[in-house]
Formats: sequence, C-alpha cells, structure tokens
Amino acid sequence: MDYNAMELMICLASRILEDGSTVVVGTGAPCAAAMLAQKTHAPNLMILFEAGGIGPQLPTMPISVGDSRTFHKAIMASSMPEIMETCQRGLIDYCFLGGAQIDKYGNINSTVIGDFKQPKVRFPGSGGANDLASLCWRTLVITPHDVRRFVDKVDFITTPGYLTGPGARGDAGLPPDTGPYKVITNLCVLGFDLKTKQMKVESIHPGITKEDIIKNTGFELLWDEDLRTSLPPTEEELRILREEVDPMRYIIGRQAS
Amino acid sequence: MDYNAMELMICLASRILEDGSTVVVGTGAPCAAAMLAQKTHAPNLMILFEAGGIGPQLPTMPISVGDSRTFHKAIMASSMPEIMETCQRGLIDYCFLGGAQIDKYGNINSTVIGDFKQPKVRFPGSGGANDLASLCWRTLVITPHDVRRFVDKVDFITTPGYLTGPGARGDAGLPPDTGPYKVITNLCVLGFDLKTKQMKVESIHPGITKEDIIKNTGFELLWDEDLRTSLPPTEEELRILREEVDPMRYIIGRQAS
Amino acid sequence: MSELLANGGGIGKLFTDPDPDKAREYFRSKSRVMKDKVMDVKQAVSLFIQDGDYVSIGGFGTNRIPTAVLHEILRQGKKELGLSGHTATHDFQILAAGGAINRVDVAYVVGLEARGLSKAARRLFEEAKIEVCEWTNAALAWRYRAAAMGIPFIPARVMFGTDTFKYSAAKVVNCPFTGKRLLALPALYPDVAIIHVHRADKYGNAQIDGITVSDFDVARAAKRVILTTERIIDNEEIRKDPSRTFIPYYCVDAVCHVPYGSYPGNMPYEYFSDEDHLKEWLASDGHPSTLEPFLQKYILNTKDFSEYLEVCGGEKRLLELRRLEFFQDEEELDQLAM
Amino acid sequence: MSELLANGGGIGKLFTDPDPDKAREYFRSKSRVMKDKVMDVKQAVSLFIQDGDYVSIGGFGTNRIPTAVLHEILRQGKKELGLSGHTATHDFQILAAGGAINRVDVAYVVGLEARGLSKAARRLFEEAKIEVCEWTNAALAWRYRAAAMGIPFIPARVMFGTDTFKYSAAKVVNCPFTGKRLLALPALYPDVAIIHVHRADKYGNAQIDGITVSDFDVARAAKRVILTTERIIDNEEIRKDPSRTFIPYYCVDAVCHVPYGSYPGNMPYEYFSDEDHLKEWLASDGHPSTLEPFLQKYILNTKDFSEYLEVCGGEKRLLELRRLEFFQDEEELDQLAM
Repeated sequence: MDYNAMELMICLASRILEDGSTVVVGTGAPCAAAMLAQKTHAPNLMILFEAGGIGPQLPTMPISVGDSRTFHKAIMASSMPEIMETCQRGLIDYCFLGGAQIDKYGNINSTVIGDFKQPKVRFPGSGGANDLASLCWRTLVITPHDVRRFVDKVDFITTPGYLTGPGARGDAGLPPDTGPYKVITNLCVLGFDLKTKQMKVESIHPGITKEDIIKNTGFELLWDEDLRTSLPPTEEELRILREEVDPMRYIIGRQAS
Repeated sequence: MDYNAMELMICLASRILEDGSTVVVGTGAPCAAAMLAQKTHAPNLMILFEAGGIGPQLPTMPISVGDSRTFHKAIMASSMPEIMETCQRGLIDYCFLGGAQIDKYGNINSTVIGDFKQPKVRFPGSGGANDLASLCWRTLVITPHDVRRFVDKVDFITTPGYLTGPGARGDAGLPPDTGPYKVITNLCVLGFDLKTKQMKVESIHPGITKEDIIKNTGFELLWDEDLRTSLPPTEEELRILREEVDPMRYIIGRQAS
Repeated sequence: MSELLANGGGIGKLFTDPDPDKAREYFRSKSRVMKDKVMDVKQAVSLFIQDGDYVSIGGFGTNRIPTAVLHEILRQGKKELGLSGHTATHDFQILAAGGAINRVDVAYVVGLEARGLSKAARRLFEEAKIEVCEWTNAALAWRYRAAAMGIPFIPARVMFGTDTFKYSAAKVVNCPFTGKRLLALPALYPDVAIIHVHRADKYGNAQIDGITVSDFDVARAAKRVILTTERIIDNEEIRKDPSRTFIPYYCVDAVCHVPYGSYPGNMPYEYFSDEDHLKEWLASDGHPSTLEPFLQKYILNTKDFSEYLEVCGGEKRLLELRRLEFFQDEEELDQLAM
Repeated sequence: MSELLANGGGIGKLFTDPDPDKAREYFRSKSRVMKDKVMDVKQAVSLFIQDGDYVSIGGFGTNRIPTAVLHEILRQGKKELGLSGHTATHDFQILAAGGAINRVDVAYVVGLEARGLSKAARRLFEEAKIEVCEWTNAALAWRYRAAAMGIPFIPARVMFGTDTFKYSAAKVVNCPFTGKRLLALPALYPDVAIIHVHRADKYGNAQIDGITVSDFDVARAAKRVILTTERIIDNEEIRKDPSRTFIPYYCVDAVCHVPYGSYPGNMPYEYFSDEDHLKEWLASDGHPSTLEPFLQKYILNTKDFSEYLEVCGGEKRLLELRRLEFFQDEEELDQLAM
C-alpha cells in the first residue's frame, strides 16, 4: 500500500482519538485526523474549534479555525470564551498543537527564535495553544521531526509541556493530570515517560531507523521497552482520507517535513 | 384636582427621571413612574429589568420583573448578568427600591426583623436590591412613611445606603459617587445632605405638616433650608397615569401606606 | 505570589465546594456521547436527584420554571436538598411546602414578588428549620459564572458594608492591579440544575426564547442537568440555526417532554402565568391544615404533571393563558390563531 | 482584607488602564439616547479614532472583520495606535502594513493561519519597531470579559510556567477559598472597538449570525464602538426578536452601512473569503518596493471601500464568493438562487 508521510501521520493521530471523546482542533492535519477518526472508529468524537464552532458537520477542510465551515450545521455556533471555558471546566479530552520548537518535556515554542525584544524570527505567538495545553486533559502534537525543531532548550516556552519535569505543572499552577500525551512526527510516535515526564519513542514508522530518529533529535530520547513499528494506514483509512476527508489534497498533498 | 397618595408618589418619582437616562425598575410604583416619565418629559428614558429585559415597549404593568411583559418588543431580551454587569460598568443612572426598614443614611432592610438566626419576620432578602444600590449611580426609594419603617437602626442592612456616614461607602469598597439620591414617601420627598449623608426633607406633600413627618419618623431628620411643598400631579400626568400607564389600577388603586 | 489573609470574610456557611479541580474530575468522567436522553420526569428525578443534593432552578421564580420536576421531587419525597435561592419564588414555595429543603443560599426567597409572601416558606426561617447563607441576585449569578468558567472565584463590587455580606460566605480581597477592595465570590457548582426550555432535541441541545436570566451559566456550572421542554425537535432543526443553541447536549443528562411545563408560571411567547392558581397557593400554604389537602389535591394525589394540569382546569384554562400571553399583540395573536 | 504581594507578575507592560472606576466615569457620561448614528466610514474614523488610541477588532482575523474601517485608518494616516492581537491575522496585517500601530498585546499576530505569515507584520517585531506584551487568546478574551463585567481583574488557569506569562502583564494570586494559584488577568478597556455585523438598526442595536468570537465582551468593554454592517434594518425588526440582539445601542457610537464589509474575509452565511486576494497581500507585503504600490492601488488610491471592491473584481467576484460560501449546501444554494 502506497502512502506518504503526511497520510501516515494523520492516520496515526486519528487512531489516538477515542470514540465518545472531545477534541479541540485547528486547521490542517489535526482537523483531518479528527474527521478521519469520526468516519472510522470514532463516530461520536465531538470536534470543537477555539473560535466557537461546536460539533459541525464539516463540509470540507476549514481554512481558518473561525471560518464558516467550522460551524456548518453545527450543534452550536458559540464563542471563544465558551470554548475556552469548556476546556477550563474540564470537559475537553484532547487538543492538537503544532509549533516551531519542542523540547523533551513537550514544551512548545511558537513565539520567537532568538531574543524576545528583537527576535531573529517572530512567529504568531500562543493563539489558543497555551490555553488548550493548560486546560485540556491531553495534548497531542503533530510536527515534522528535525534537529531545528526537537531542541534541548526551546528559545521561548509559549505553551506548557511538563515544564522542568515531574511536579512542575502543578507547582506552576496548572490543573492536575493535564499535559502532553503523544507527539506524532514523520519518523515516529512518541509518548511521555510517566516518571520522568520526558519524551519516549513508542513506535517507529516503517522504513525509519533508530538512527534516523536520533540524528533528527536535539536531545536524549527515551525508548519504550516494547518499541513497535507504527502500523501503516489501512486501505480503508486511506480511501476515506483521500476520498472523503481531503479530496482536494489540501493537507495530504503537503510535505510532512 | 383629586388624586391619591400613590398617584402623587408616582408622579413625583417620575419627574426625577431625566430624559436620556437609564433606570432599572421593579414591578409596581417604580415601573409606573418610569412609564409615566417616558410618556411625559422623558421619551428617551431607557427602562431595564434585572432579569434581563432592556427597553421594552411595555404593553401593561408586569407582574414579575422577569415576566414576558418586561421584554415585550424590547431592544434586547438579555440576562441577569448582562443587566448587573451593565450596572457594574457604570451605564445605569438610576435604580428604584423599596424595603421594610430604612435609616437616616438610607440603609435598607429587606431581610429580617429580629434575630437573623431565628427571625421574628423573614422577608425575601436582597434580590437584586443590594447590587443595584451598590452599582447604579443614584438610588431612588419609594416607601410608605411610618415609624416602623423609618427607624434609627435597621435590624439588618440588606442594601447599602451611606452606611455609617461620609466616606463609609468608599471605605467599604463600593464604587465612588454612588448612593441614595431621593426617598419618595406618602408624606414628603427626601434627599441626602451632601456633607453628613443624612436624610433631609426637601418637599412636603400638600396637606401634610412637619409634625406629621416627625411623628412618623424614628430618627432625627434634616430639613432643607429651602423647604417646599411638593408639586401635585398635573392634569396631564394624572390622565396619562390613569389611562395609559395603569388603566387597570393595579398600582394606583393600592394603599400608599 | 500574593497571599490572601482570611481576615475579611462573611460568617455564612459555604454549602458547595468551589474547588474547580474536583469539578474537573467530575466533568472528566461525564459522557460526551450524543445519545438519546429522553425520559419521563419520574425517571429523571429518580436517576439524577439524590437526597442531600444541592439544586439550582432555571428561569425566574414564576417565569420559565420546571414545575413538573419540582412536583415530582415532592412526590418522590426527596429530602434535605440544598437550594440556590436566586429569585426563587414559586419554585422555592413548592420545595418549602413539601419539606424538601434544609439549606439555602438566599438572594430572594419566600416572596412571590408583588403577589405577596409564602407563609410556608417563611415558617422555615422563623422556626429556624433551614440553614441560611445570604447573597444577592448578582452574587449568585456571578457564582454560577465562576463555576461555568472553571475558576474558584470571581471578583465583584457588591455587598460591601452590609449585613448581607456579614451573613454570606464571600471574602474581601485586594485587586493586584489597582489595590481596590473587591468582593471574592466562590464558584457555585450545583449537583443538579433543572431548567425548562422552549425546544430541545433528544440529545439535550436546547433553545430558549426571551430573557435567559442566569441559565447560561447554571447549565454549565451544574454537574447534572435535567431539562424539561415545551417541544422536542429534530437534531436537524438545531443544526439549521446553531446560533440559537443555548445549552449544548454535553451539559445535559435528561430531556423530559413537558408541554405547559412552566405552569402556573409564565412561559414567554407561549402562555402567561395563572395568577388565580398562584393566589390559591398563597392562600393555602399558611397553615398545615390547609396546606396538606392542597398538596394532596394538586401534587401528591396526581400521578404526574398532566394530571396536575387537568386538575387545574386542563386544556380550557391553558388556552386562556395562551391568549393572555398575546393579548396586547394583535398581530401575534392572529398568527397564533392560524 | 487580604493583601496581594506583587512578587509574581509578568514583566510586560500594561497598555490600558484596568481601573473600573475610570471606566465608570467614562461610561457615566456616554449618551444613552437612542439616536440615529448612521454615518459613512470616513466620518466614523475621523470622529471616533484618534492617534494613539488603543483599538480592538471584532471577528476572527479573516472572518467577519471590519475591513472598511481598517482601510480608512490607513487613508486617514492614523498613527501610534495600540492593538489587541486576539487572533489578529489580516486585520493585523493591514494595520502593520500601513504603519498605524506602535504597540500590541499579542495572542496571535503576523500569521494568517494556514495561509502563511505576513512579512510586513514580522518586520515590525524583528526590527523592534513595536512594543509587545504577550498573552493568549483566552487571556485576551477574559481580559475583555473583566472589563465588560466592570471588574479590574478576572482569575484564570492558563499561562502558568511559560515565557508567555513572563512577558505578559498578568499576575499570580492565591485563591482565598481554595488556596490554589490563579492567574490574575487585568481588565482590558479598549478606547475603540470596531466590529462588523450582519444587521444593525440606525441606533446600533445589532445582530450577528454564527460564532461570535469575543465580540460580546469587546462591544461592552470598549469606550467607543464603531459598527460596520451588511444591512441596516428597522428598529421594529430588532424588537420583533429581542433574543437576537447581540449588541445594544447604548454601547455603539457609529453605524456604517458596508455591504461585503468583511471582504476579503469570510462573512458567515453571506460570502466566503477571497483567498486569491489574501495571497496577493502575502506576496506583496514582503518588501516596501512591492508593498507600497500594492497599498496605493488597493487602499490609498481608492476613495472608499466600494472603490476597493471594484478594484478587486467588483460584483462578479463578490457573487463568486457568495456562491463559494454555500457551495457545499445544495439546499441553501437553491434558496440563494431564488
């Protein structure tokens, strides 16, 4: 079965989303993963967008998390505070983030490269990412895997992962039992070690080696004792992804790295 | 011109409400006064009800401050927080209250007579009265005038007047420049002395004597240097009040004391 | 980090826990599946209201109130309920008359606004048979708001300097930005909220017409929500105009179809209040000797809300109340007649 | 009363005063008269936006944005504006390209979501030509909420442990009820809010269809509000369905009739975004050599928004965007065709 890295990442991400759970997604791969999950194993997955859309029947990929697709025949066209407060109240299971840099604790930078006052590169900033990663039960990250992104120390913590390690989120004031859950890259799927809160490779994509991953990671990785090979997309997943979720290939036509 | 005490009180109250101002009213006399003001000198008076009605075209007297009359063809059918926050933001000029007891600083009791834990008489409590008197710029009170009501010390301060006197509202934490403005009774109209913040008789109703007022007041009153006789209802006011505002005589048919 | 010294608080008792993390744990396990939640009122009360629960009632006392559930609470003999008395008028009267409550956060209780006061309700206080904590309407509204937002408290500028504050469980804090004194209102997470709405689908997505009082926040603050609804509509209808959705299904546990469900209260754009019946309530609830047969007749000896409506005059009376709701509006009345 | 020790705050600068009493003084003097506020965009910008003002934009970056007012700010050469960058995408891009802003509360700026980043906007930061304070989308939403509520701060549970907090002007406080660490977000009262709506009457009573983002609170928090609207409707229409009123007239200072006013952004249930034109923006704003002729052509040399729409393809293009909004919905498309 032929598939590209983006298709694999979307399929792997979609399988994480349990039926009957709630997820706040952005545009792009996270939205595609959630739509695919709905059309496969998770028909009762509830999708929300941070600008206010709740439970839409998505006619196509949204371009903006606030465009009219995000509340097309939705169960509610609400507001940004409504979504954020639903997260803060504890009703949202998953959020899906990206970012320019990520460290071993899952802290994410989407603000600046270089000095804050006069940055080498300015990125958009948190948007809702910090909020969602603070408040949703589990944070999922989809990101390309290279040494510029997987760094030992991010230039700026925009969005909290496990901060400086075990206990740090709680000490800082974040709600208990929240934090990064999985990171899906074009090379592997990573989880977080329960004890050290550090990133741990759980499965390696077909055709990728441990060395590929080490070479593309700027920090020491943990490896699951039960290290597996990522299950490739099924025929059915690929068909739905290509024909129903993203027929225009807006997302799956993109480079994954 | 023949009129009863309730009609006089409503007319006097209505004249206080300036054109282009905002007022939160309850049912009964305050609502009648506001409606009369709209139909006479204050067509741009904006009426709000604490349960959420804003700017209704009142077809008749409401029975409840939350019944459907209070937002009949309104400019907005909102919510209780919306009304209270509009007050807290500083957009509401007047509120209209009643109460079981009032003292010389305009503090109002509508909670209990006797001991709080096992009261002789239990009244409804603040409702929105405390909120409105804390947040609106000027508090108006309409109440029958007798020694059981005009007391030296209220059994329970439900709703803040000037508390213990000058500066007390600010010290307690209430927003500046707020407080009781006028008290309209069946005997007189009272204001508050700027310096002492104590109740001061400003005008005496036709046929009422100073002695009547003293006899019916449980504390020492101040008297305006320029003490006047309250202007009785005009023919036009009475006509509108009786024919348009309260044709069923729900309010004006009541005893004023 | 700034420390808050607890030297400025009311002496009232907090009946509910404002801890947002305990609420988060509850909400974490609450089902998010859009499943059929339609059931009758008897089932809903039996499944979702336990003795001792703390209850919040939607609407405004005699307007858009969930009467059927309040009656069923009495029929099932629920006991020791706590209540948020946020302009609780006829709703409070029913629960007080039935002896169902033992504690109350008071903003406004025992009165039925201009109609007078309920003697049954007053007796609870005057005989010290109820634990009381004082608040205001805005304070309770904002306490719901804090819970709906998922934060343990919210600042406000009311209640200062009064005995209402003294007998509340509010605290005073300093603003970290302006230094101003602010009231800290603790989040109020009810165990159960009961709300009557105009329309809901079978999953609990609900619409309300007219003023919404505090129900937006009540529906979100409560751990469990029972809806009664004038009409059950298709999910497609909800999706046609998602701006109209006021309560999303995942807040809701039970959807009960109860036409005329706010009777004897007013239901905006539907029917007006039955002032005669409310007068009968006020006249009857003063003494046990008159209250008991009254409760028997209307509530305890009727098997459900439909039977209650029949005893109250049935279809004929209800149509009168429908006409009364529209009496000032010839245009709408014409539409109604069509 | 509890004292707050200021040892836990971000180092960012607060651009607006969170004092609710100063805001109250302003709102006290604001007219409550329901008067005709219809004017053209030129007038509204000239009357209600001064150099140095702090501005908030309604909608969501490329969705329901008040483009006509943003363009007119450039035409009138307004300078040194502050901006709340609460998912500010194309709106930020316009103001940045025109050199109109010198300070920004950032939650999300310089990006146009999946479309890419604006080089003109980035340059402001990378050349340190703008004062910056960091926040998050929820933080800015709640800062508006605090102002709309008339309180100087509101607690939240975000931003902890991050550099976003460090470069913000938020503070940390202890909850007086639970002892938990909470973020204190200062109220944000903008000088001016600019919001595009579906319908408004001439007084400023306004309705919005679809998601409302933060506009409920923005409209209430701002000292002055400029509305642009797709349609001006009779006050009678507003009064027919008062549940639909989203912004009451007394918040509003100017009502400008601007059909297609969100172009090139999406207007829900009206027209979709013009992705080609947004691409042209992104392609042109990278260098002054291409940006300047671009701004000349589309904004500075057009006398108003209608002329801009003409330059962008006029009626023909706009009808395509109308069809695009409905393309997935045959039923609604049929209705549109009728």
